[in-house]
Amino acid sequence: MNSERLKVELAGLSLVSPTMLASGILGYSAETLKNVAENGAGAVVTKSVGLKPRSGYANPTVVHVACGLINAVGLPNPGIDEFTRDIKEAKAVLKVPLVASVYGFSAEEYMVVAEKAVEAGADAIELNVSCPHVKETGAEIGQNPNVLAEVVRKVKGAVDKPVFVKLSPNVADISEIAEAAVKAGADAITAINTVKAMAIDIETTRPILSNKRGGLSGPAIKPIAVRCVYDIYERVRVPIIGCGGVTSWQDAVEFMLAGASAVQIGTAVALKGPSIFRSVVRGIDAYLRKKGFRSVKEIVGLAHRS
Amino acid sequence: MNSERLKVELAGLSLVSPTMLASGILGYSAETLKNVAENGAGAVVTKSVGLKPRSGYANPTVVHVACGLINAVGLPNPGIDEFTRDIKEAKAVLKVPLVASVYGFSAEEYMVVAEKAVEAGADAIELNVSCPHVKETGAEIGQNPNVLAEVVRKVKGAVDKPVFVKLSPNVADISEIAEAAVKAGADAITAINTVKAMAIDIETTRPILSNKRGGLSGPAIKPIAVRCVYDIYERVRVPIIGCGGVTSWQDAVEFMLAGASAVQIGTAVALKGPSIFRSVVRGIDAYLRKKGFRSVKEIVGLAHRS
Amino acid sequence: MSAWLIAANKHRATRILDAEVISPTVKTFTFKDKLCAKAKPGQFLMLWIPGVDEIPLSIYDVNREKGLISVAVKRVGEATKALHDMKTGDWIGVRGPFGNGFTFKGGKALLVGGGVGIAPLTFLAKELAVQKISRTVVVVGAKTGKELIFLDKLKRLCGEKNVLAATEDGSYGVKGLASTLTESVMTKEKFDAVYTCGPEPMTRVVLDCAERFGVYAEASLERIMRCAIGICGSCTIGGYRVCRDGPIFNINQLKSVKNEFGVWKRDFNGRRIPI
Amino acid sequence: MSAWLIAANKHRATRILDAEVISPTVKTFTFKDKLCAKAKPGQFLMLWIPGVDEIPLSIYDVNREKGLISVAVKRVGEATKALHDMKTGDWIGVRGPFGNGFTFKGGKALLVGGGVGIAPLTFLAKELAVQKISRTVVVVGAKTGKELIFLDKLKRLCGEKNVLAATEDGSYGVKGLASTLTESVMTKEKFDAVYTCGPEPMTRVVLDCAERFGVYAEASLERIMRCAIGICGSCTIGGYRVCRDGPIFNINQLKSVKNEFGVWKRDFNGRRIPI
Ligand SMILES: Cc1cc2nc3c(=O)[nH]c(=O)nc-3n(C[C@H](O)[C@H](O)[C@H](O)COP(=O)(O)OP(=O)(O)OC[C@H]3O[C@@H](n4cnc5c(N)ncnc54)[C@H](O)[C@@H]3O)c2cc1C
Ligand SMILES: Cc1cc2nc3c(=O)[nH]c(=O)nc-3n(C[C@H](O)[C@H](O)[C@H](O)COP(=O)(O)OP(=O)(O)OC[C@H]3O[C@@H](n4cnc5c(N)ncnc54)[C@H](O)[C@@H]3O)c2cc1C
Ligand SMILES: Cc1cc2nc3c(=O)[nH]c(=O)nc-3n(C[C@H](O)[C@H](O)[C@H](O)COP(=O)(O)O)c2cc1C
Ligand SMILES: Cc1cc2nc3c(=O)[nH]c(=O)nc-3n(C[C@H](O)[C@H](O)[C@H](O)COP(=O)(O)O)c2cc1C
Ligand code: FES
Ligand code: FES
Repeated sequence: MNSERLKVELAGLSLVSPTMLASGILGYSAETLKNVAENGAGAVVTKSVGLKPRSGYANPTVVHVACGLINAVGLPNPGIDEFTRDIKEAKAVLKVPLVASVYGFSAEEYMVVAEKAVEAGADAIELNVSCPHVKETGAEIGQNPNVLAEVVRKVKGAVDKPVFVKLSPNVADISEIAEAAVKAGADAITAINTVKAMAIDIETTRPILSNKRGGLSGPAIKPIAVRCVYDIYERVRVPIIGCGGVTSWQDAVEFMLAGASAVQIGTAVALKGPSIFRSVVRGIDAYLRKKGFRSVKEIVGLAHRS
Repeated sequence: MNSERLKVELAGLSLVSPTMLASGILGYSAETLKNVAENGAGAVVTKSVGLKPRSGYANPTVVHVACGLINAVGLPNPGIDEFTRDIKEAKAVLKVPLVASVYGFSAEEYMVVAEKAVEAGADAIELNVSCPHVKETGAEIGQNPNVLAEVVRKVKGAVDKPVFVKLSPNVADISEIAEAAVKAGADAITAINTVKAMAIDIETTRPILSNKRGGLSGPAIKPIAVRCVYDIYERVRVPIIGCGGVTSWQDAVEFMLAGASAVQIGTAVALKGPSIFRSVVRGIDAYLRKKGFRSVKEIVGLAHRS
Repeated sequence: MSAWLIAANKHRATRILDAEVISPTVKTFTFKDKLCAKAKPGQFLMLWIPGVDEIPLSIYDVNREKGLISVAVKRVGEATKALHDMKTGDWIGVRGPFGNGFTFKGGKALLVGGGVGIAPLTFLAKELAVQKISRTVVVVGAKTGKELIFLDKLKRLCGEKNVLAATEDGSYGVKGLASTLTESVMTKEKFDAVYTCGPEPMTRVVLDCAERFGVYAEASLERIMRCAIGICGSCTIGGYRVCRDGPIFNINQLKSVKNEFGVWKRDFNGRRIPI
Repeated sequence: MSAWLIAANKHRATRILDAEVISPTVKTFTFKDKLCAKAKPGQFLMLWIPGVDEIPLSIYDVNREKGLISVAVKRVGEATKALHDMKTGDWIGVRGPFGNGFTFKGGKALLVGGGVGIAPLTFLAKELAVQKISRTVVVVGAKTGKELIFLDKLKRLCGEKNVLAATEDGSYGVKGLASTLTESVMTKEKFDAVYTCGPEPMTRVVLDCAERFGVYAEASLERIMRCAIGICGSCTIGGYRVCRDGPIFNINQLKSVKNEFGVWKRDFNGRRIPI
């Protein structure tokens, strides 16, 4: 699949297709990232990495529910100093842009980690300000426009690569937060991270996740994510990367019509393996051809025009 | 099904079972409410009613998605003056408490409608401060603790029946809102209303709902709703009524373990008809018996103790 | 979770394959939809006219092999006008089939249709013809001859002389109401079942008549449809949901709601309005 | 949406029906689980010890008719200790089976198990016995005789003389490593397939050995498991996900990751640690 129609420019990155691997999905090692890219992903995002190593939470960290997964993995990562090795290895084998997902417990930390990631070769930074299950990073930052703006400004001041800001749906008005991020310099918005959720086992009467609460992903959240993208598109002028429940090419097209310039795929990789990218990319291409669009860019935001 | 184990006292109401019909589901006419009650519901909630008649939105008002429905019905209702007739007729045939769901465009309106509903015979009031698709009522009120407190205080001052406050999940911290409602006098919290969402048709590239955005209900939102109940239970001491995606007795038990004293059922009525109440009530009863609980009250909030 | 599936309720986009003018106010539209093509006579679908409305329409004909389905639509307001203006190739949305459909009884059947209400009965007549029922008589009514539809098709299906028409202006068939004609037909001959669809005052008279003659009868009702899957409550009559428990109701069910049937219904805002 | 279903991944609560002490450090636990009872040898499950942890365990035995399943668990840390302390009647959670399982080849099979790694091989031996494979030889290794497990069962399944043991202290069988014993077995006899599970240094030696003898071989690997469904990435080796593409890998796959296999793996935080 190497069609002109599918190419997109995303905040300065050139993507062969409007699909990306979502953060936290297989995102540690060069080989798995390469595997995903070879299946057609236009870019890959690493697991979120912080300043220091973190082991994450005890298992269970993932629980299966009606139409998705709830996870509270707890941001396990080797810390940026160790992770630069993985970034370098990945860069050596990848033919598509590598986006490093970064989290921190302060604006300063976000900045340092982002700097090191870019030094190691990351083509862009995605700020995870939306992890619903780790205190004092993620959502705590992504729910507060002022704190968020400070983080974005610091990172933008330190790196010369595009900075994406990944937002949480666990807010009253996501477009307000998106606007704050863009005003502070964000080059693109990724929407959405998981939705705060939990599952309780009725036999043992216990929450199943060791962290009790986690984040819901998968088909269950797709209609929420599409709405978030649609809302954000009305408010900001930077590209939006849709994420949440993409499981088919139809889902990807729906996100793009809502205003996404590209989509990220996470949970669906569990279902279909990395080849999900191949089928989504092919499906989008066939759709464009059938509908007579010359470029995937033409369908971005089309649902707003009707 | 008339088991001692299943009885609950809910903010002064006596329920034969910890199940209720959710607002907006079949909630216009006496006969359908009666039908639901005869299937085992411990109480029924009417369609939300306001001061003046409203026709709601044009169709499509309901769209089916992966694990649920998105609706933007737009609060059609005949207005409280006409609706008192339906309340009276329902009271005449119902053997279970009748809860009138009330919305308004100001604290004053909420108060007037609640007063009239109670005069007509409603046993309790549920304040819909969480409708995600009608501007200036619903969520706009439920997302702001100060505005909400004012509404609750006004209504509490005017009626001598229990007042439930039905909250929206479309906020950063639902337990904060719940606390504001309780401080203002709420006798119980209903959680949750639908989650803001949308669906776009890829052939016509249009949002399907005439209102574009709507509220997601059904199994998709259950893990979100359970988490909301769990969060609220940690914060307030009034009973919580769980709502969102209850489709089986297992779901009902899960909500109760999270802290709900009762559950409301909405979307699942589409699947199984009013007899869903029978199967849920039976299932809860069998669970209690098997586990050796003498009363359903014993399982409320049990997940917090483990 | 797999329990969560009303497959028929999923929205499907499809294109109009054929649009035909049937009368000055009625057009038929044909399109592909596998699920609806499995429908029984009396069931309905929700048809989305993008950007305009979504309306309930009875299924008028199906081609089960090809997965095709047709509806007959009378222009009465904004949505039906917009639909009438649509052409072959235009996209519409469909969900359904919904509701219960007519019940097949053996023996002799009488079909009474008023206006575009003859549409689902035409589908019924087609199925009855296949079922080699002993005899099907059809009474059709309209204001004027031009508005009598599907006469030829009905005659083909039921035999020329078994299709009787009544027009209010007498321009075709007997002059008068379909319900009056029905009464005289029933006086002359004993039927095993009566099926009716049309304006509610008419169906009410037909049902009353069937009751007097002690004949089993079913009527198709119309109420405001939103969800079509039995939860929004806008379509109720008594304790019934027309979308789910109906739209076809039998004589006993209708007797139990006699204070509403033909008397009042709820408007878009839920207010009661006289019929 | 119906596409969204990895049925095996749904959490099921079940009760311990039987717990047996097998050795000073190993216990078996038996419980009911329909899905896991359909597992193939080499597949694993995720076992939730409520309030403690959820850990991957190979399936050691199944009773397909009764829907029962057993695991053999070595006490090594907090979770396995907590599990060892659980009794019949206690609730645990299960999801699975996960992974691919061993590939059946015809002819003669050599099974090499180190420590509790013999568990999935015992399940394999049982299935091979049913498949009437011409000959199955088992090499088991442990530090000391007391830690050799399932010997009797293996002898019943494969024949007394086909079960060979090696202990590091020489307290049972040959003194030395299972891998050394394997080498001498393979020198004497030609096998069609070698299956191994145990400490990675051991399995690596066995695989190298198989390669030298030109014999098809498979090894079961262990990496940190979280999701078990192939998305979290904690279990990768090279481009493979051990939970999904493994845990059983064949000799060619392992050659392609020879810089990692037996060399390093990722810790809970994703750091590389030597094996
Ligand atoms: C089960 C059922 C089957 C039907 N089958 C047919 C059919 O085969 N052919 C046909 O021409 N008509 C049929 N109708 C009627 C058709 O739905 C209405 O004529 C159409 O909705 C009118 O829409 P409008 O915007 O053109 O008119 P409007 O001016 O909006 O409305 C005119 C009248 O149509 C009715 N109506 C409008 N919207 C709805 C709705 N969502 N649900 C129910 N009634 C509505 C109301 O009584 C309204 O007063 C059926 C109705 C029902 C309930
Ligand atoms: C596919 C597979 C099959 C296995 N089958 C068996 C079996 O049949 N019998 C048996 O006794 N053991 C088996 N294990 C190993 C078993 O999972 C660990 O012994 C157990 O998790 C240790 O947990 P702990 O808390 O007791 O020890 P800890 O002190 O927490 O850990 C000891 C070591 O166990 C391993 N471990 C801990 N948690 C995990 C995890 N979530 N995923 C992978 N490894 C982990 C790590 O290497 C760790 O260093 C298997 C492992 C895998 C990956
Ligand atoms: C197991 C798992 C781990 C995740 N880890 C991260 C992470 O480290 N950083 C991050 O920004 N998002 C993380 N996410 C969120 C996803 O990137 C994505 O936003 C979310 O899952 C919604 O997309 P999906 O429905 O396609 O999975 C994780 C999701 C899952 C399921
Ligand atoms: C068609 C429909 C109409 C609804 N109307 C109302 C309403 O009028 N007032 C209200 O408070 N909630 C309304 N709701 C929300 C439900 O009461 C309930 O909170 C929500 O659907 C989640 O529960 P469920 O998943 O069991 O449906 C409506 C939901 C649906 C699906
Ligand atoms: S149309 Fe909603 S209940 Fe019938
Ligand atoms: S355990 Fe998550 S990818 Fe294998």
